[in-house]
Amino acid sequence: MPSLLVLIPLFGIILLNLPFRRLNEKYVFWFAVFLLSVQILFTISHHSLFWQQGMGYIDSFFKVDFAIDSLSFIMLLCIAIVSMVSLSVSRYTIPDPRERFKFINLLMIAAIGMNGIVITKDLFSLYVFLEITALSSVVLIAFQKDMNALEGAFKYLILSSIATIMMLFSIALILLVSPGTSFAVIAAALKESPNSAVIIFAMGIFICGLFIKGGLVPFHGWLPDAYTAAPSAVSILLAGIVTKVCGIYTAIRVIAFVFGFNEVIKSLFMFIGLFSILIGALAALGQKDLKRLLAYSSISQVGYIILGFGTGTALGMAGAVFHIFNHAVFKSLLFVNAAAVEKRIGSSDLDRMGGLSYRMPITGSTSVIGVLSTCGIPPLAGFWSKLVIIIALWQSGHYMYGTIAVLASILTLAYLLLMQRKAFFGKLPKELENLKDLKEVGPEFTLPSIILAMITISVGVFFPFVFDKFVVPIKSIFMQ
Amino acid sequence: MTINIILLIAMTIATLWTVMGRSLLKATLGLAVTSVVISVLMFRLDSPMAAVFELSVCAGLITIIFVSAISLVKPLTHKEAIVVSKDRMKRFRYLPLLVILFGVIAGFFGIPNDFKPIYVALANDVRTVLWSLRQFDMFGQIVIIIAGALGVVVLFREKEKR
Amino acid sequence: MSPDTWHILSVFVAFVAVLFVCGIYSILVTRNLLRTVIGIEILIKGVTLLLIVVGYITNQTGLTQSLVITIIVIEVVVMVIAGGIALSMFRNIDSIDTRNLTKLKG
Amino acid sequence: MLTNVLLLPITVPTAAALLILMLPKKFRAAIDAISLFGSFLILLLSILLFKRNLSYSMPALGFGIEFSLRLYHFSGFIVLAAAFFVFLITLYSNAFLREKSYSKQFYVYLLLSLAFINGAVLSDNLVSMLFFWEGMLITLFGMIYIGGKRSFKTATKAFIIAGVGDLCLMLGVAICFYISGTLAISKLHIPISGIGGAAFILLMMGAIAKAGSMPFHTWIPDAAIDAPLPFMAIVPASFEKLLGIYFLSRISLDIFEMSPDSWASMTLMIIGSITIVFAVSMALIQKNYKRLLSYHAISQVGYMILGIGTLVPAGIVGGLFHMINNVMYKSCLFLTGGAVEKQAGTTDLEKLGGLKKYMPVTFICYVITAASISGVPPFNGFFSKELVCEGALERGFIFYLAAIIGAFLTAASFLKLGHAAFLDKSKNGKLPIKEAPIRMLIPMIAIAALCVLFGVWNSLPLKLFIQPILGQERLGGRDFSGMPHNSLLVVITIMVLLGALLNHRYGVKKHGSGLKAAEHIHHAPVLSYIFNKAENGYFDPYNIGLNISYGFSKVAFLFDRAIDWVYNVFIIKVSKVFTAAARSLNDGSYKSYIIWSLLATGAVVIFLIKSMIGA
Repeated sequence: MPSLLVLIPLFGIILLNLPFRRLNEKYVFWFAVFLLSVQILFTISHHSLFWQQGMGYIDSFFKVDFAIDSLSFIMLLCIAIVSMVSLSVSRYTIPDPRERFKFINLLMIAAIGMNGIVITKDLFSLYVFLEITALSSVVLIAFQKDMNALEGAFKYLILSSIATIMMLFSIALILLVSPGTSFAVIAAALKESPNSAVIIFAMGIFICGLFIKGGLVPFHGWLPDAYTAAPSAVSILLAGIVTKVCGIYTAIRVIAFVFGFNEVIKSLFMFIGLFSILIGALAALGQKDLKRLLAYSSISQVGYIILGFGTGTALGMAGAVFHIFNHAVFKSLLFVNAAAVEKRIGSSDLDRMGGLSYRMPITGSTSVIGVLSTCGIPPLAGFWSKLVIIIALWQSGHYMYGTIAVLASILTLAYLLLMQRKAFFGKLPKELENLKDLKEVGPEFTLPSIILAMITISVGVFFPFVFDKFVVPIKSIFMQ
Repeated sequence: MTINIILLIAMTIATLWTVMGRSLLKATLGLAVTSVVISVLMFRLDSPMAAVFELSVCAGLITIIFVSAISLVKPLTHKEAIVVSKDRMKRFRYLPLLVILFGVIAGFFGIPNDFKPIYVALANDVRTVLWSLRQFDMFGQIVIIIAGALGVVVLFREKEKR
Repeated sequence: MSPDTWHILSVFVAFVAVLFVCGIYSILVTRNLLRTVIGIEILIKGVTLLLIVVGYITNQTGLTQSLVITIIVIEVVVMVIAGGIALSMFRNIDSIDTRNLTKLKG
Repeated sequence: MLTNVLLLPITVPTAAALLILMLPKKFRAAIDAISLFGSFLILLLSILLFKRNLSYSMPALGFGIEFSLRLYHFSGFIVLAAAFFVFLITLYSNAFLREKSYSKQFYVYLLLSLAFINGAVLSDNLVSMLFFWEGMLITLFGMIYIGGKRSFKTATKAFIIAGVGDLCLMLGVAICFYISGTLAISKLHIPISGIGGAAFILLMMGAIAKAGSMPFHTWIPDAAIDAPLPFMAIVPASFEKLLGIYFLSRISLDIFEMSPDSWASMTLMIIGSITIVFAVSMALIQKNYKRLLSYHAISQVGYMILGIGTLVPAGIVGGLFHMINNVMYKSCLFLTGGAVEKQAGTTDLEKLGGLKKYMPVTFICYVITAASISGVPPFNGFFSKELVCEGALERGFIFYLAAIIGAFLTAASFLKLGHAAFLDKSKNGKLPIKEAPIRMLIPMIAIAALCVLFGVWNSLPLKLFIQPILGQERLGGRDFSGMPHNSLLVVITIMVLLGALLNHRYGVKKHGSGLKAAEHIHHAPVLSYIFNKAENGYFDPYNIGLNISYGFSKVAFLFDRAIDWVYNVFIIKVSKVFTAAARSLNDGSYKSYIIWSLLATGAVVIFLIKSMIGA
């Protein structure tokens, strides 16, 4: 069945691109929406029989078996949701239908790439799909071809090439020891082989490659530039899911199942996580640009995920994965609002904004929900995942990390409330008053932001249900 | 084994020339030469398919792409070229020293042989591996080629309006 | 590990390391965008060479060759895109000097 | 069903109060009627409940705190007395508060404080008693506050002083709980050594603060002027005395095992005698009818504390008997004051005079109650004072001397008051003063008659109310009713009274008018200095407290400014520095990003190799 996620979209795109252009341009949007909603449906109801038999025979076409466990299902769900949001936002920000046609194709390719990463069980095909996602995101960033976009795209390209080279380097060294490149084979090989310097070097290089992709602090240079440079629809995709799937999910999958956990890697992850929380939050505090602030904020939130993952306990990892889902939701919510603001005002400079929620009530209120969920205010989803992470930290004895993580959420509160006040509350500056079209944005923006806000609230409120259905199965994976 | 070392040294020289070459065209040519030397090395390390691929794609295709890119880019006027090259030499004069130093260190230390690389008894042929075992990668390649095509369309097409 | 395989491996790794140093140095030092792309190309050549050597030593030439082929295909596409970016940058500001790439900061 | 009858004394007044609260202000007649009927109902109820022993308990907060009530002879007597006086005062204030705007609020507070006093007296658990005790605090503040525009200052003063007293009470209760582990008053038996002593001191301070004795008395004279008069007649005069002395006697008799010659009774007696002497001397020099009476209220408390403090049967019976007597004549004197204020328009003695002709009934009531407070033989005050003196003599001559001086000065001041207000030539022009309305006269006449009754036939109150409180073994088999046994004391008392009369005649002759009868004492060399100082509140602990707190608040203000600086200036500057540092990593050029990444990779790899190989 998993091949459906990757195969069908590809054939769809091939079909779309070949014959009569005019017809396709109209239907490409709805085709993409159909594909993503099928993916959402699949991930939610993957136990039901329909999926098992119906699509079983397609899998036989591929001799490779896929690693579909609840961890991948959550990621697939996030990918589908965020791509859907980005799709609907792009419909409004890119007016020209031909441009939008190309945009949607690239978006679908990025989605294929991410789906591939999530379901692959082979280290090298992981590299291949990472490269696909990276490449399509580079092109998406450079979509508008203005100077900023090109600069952001180029930086992303260079850094991600460095990362892939590191990964290839480590795969080559690992092949010295392991006969094949699939996770199980490598894991077995690494278990018997003694802790030799070369293997550890390979592991180190691979992990750093993933850190660059994930945008954690010492390696995060490209992230703010790429997010601000990208067109708003793409920055939703990037912030919401791309860095998390390429960087964080791969780290979890590789460390937990291939390289195996030991105290040293745990403390490394904990340190990097904490470091990125602090630096991300501090840097976000002084930002003048809305998207750049949100970029740093996502670095800080990713730091929480890595911190949670670094505890090594099943609860910590489950909390980390749950935070990935939550972060995908409320970060893309914030970026949707940023896109709406940018669409209406033309710039995302915080100093020129103010009192927007009077003219754009829905955007204002949903961004409040997003802000509160990011800071981890009780009723909303963000609180629960952060709580799980901090409990895991506490149980595993890392009291110092736990306390600093809690204190850092004060910093988060500071810069996000600052942003909220500068952008949405306060009074409307003069030059914005007479701006004729400063009114609420169309349904392409409000619909996704409302849906995302609803998701955040419902996950937060029905947390016990969500905890059993999603988080507990994840814990079981990491249990062994 | 000595022939390998000679080839490796040739490769290093070609790389140095690519990196330090004054004009961009010379750099691309240097790149082609290194790629040729590498494919020869590959032949010697009995992986012919990879060598052929390397030769045809890297030496051929990428060089063509670079040459076309360079031609699209406005060449520097002669005067500017001299200024740039002089400045380049200043910056690049450390490279050879660095390379030699690094070669000595790498040679001296080498890899700690505290592990035993495995020796797979029956290694299957490239074709079987590529087509039967690595199908998912092939699929990946198809997707990336399409992505590349779209990227080219997006990046190279002039904006009509402007 | 038999002495001669270790010898081969260490020689090749040394030269790959040299390639690696050249590539990184050229990316960091050059001011021309295309030379940066060439630098990345050099790095990739180094990695492919290493893969082939590892395949040769562990008698997995079939596997390593297919990996190398996939890598080459992917890297071609990446180079094309990088070239494309450089080109559109040139169209915008008539120069591909990397010093113009520092506006997004802070 | 029977047990929750015990709740009625608390619930009925509260219900009446809430009912009145709901009625709009203009239904004045209805309000008066409800309050009168309500208090009458409670009076009947308390008469009914008087002779019964009931108990009721309902677990409330755990930790040994439950809402338990216990009716036995002593609390029944207090509830009856309270109900009786509330009924009379309500009747009186129906007339007195006729044109006043705050009458509705006054009735609500009155009934609520009745409920609270019943609750406090009946409750058998220290914490539930504390709950009702605090309730009294609120109604105290409320009743003073509605008195007028200037009365807010006095209200806060009263609130703070009473609050301090209650605080000591709370601490005492906490220590009792710590020592004995239980809060039920009937089960508490604490030795007064060590912490028990501290507990006693705290509880005793709480009790005398409520009763309004020396250190906590300064709000009463101010309230006399600012608060509405019925308030003075009911709260400082009766409720406070009833509740305070009830609790003081419970402490000294039941809760703490105190022997007569222990240090605790010595402190009580000292406080009592000091209060007697100082308060009455202050009263002597007052120029205002109501302020004079309020000082007397304070000094009479001294007698009660002295009486109970002696821990001798005679003294205790005398103290308790004096309590009920004082409640009677003190409230009646205030009522006469109210009548004078209502009819003559002022209570300032300089403007009053010659009211005898116009207000004969008020004058007669004044004479009876003044005589009984001064301890003139046939009236009730004489008998209780004699018992107190007998007890004091037993314990030490100095205390007896204080009692006698107190009696002398009380007599002198009341002669002065009577002469100035009623007998002198009327000084203000407003001649045609009518007698007070009938509804104000009835309570006065009733109480005056009671004073005579309790005096002449004193075995009735002693046998019926006071002596059963102590029970036979504490009385030592003696029956204190009838004429005082120690005739020598009687002779001395009469001598003292005559002396006061002579002193008054001498003062009148010397200074002309009755008002200045005490001038010669006022301007005696040493005394005058102390009097002037005391008059302008120099010794008032409240003012001293204010000055200290004022200094303290200045220091706190500086400290607060420092904290503001830290938050507004320092933290922002520090975070700016950190933010700049955090952002310096992104200087725009991808080359520095690559350098940072490679360096970090090197660091990670070295860290991994070192720690893994090492491990």
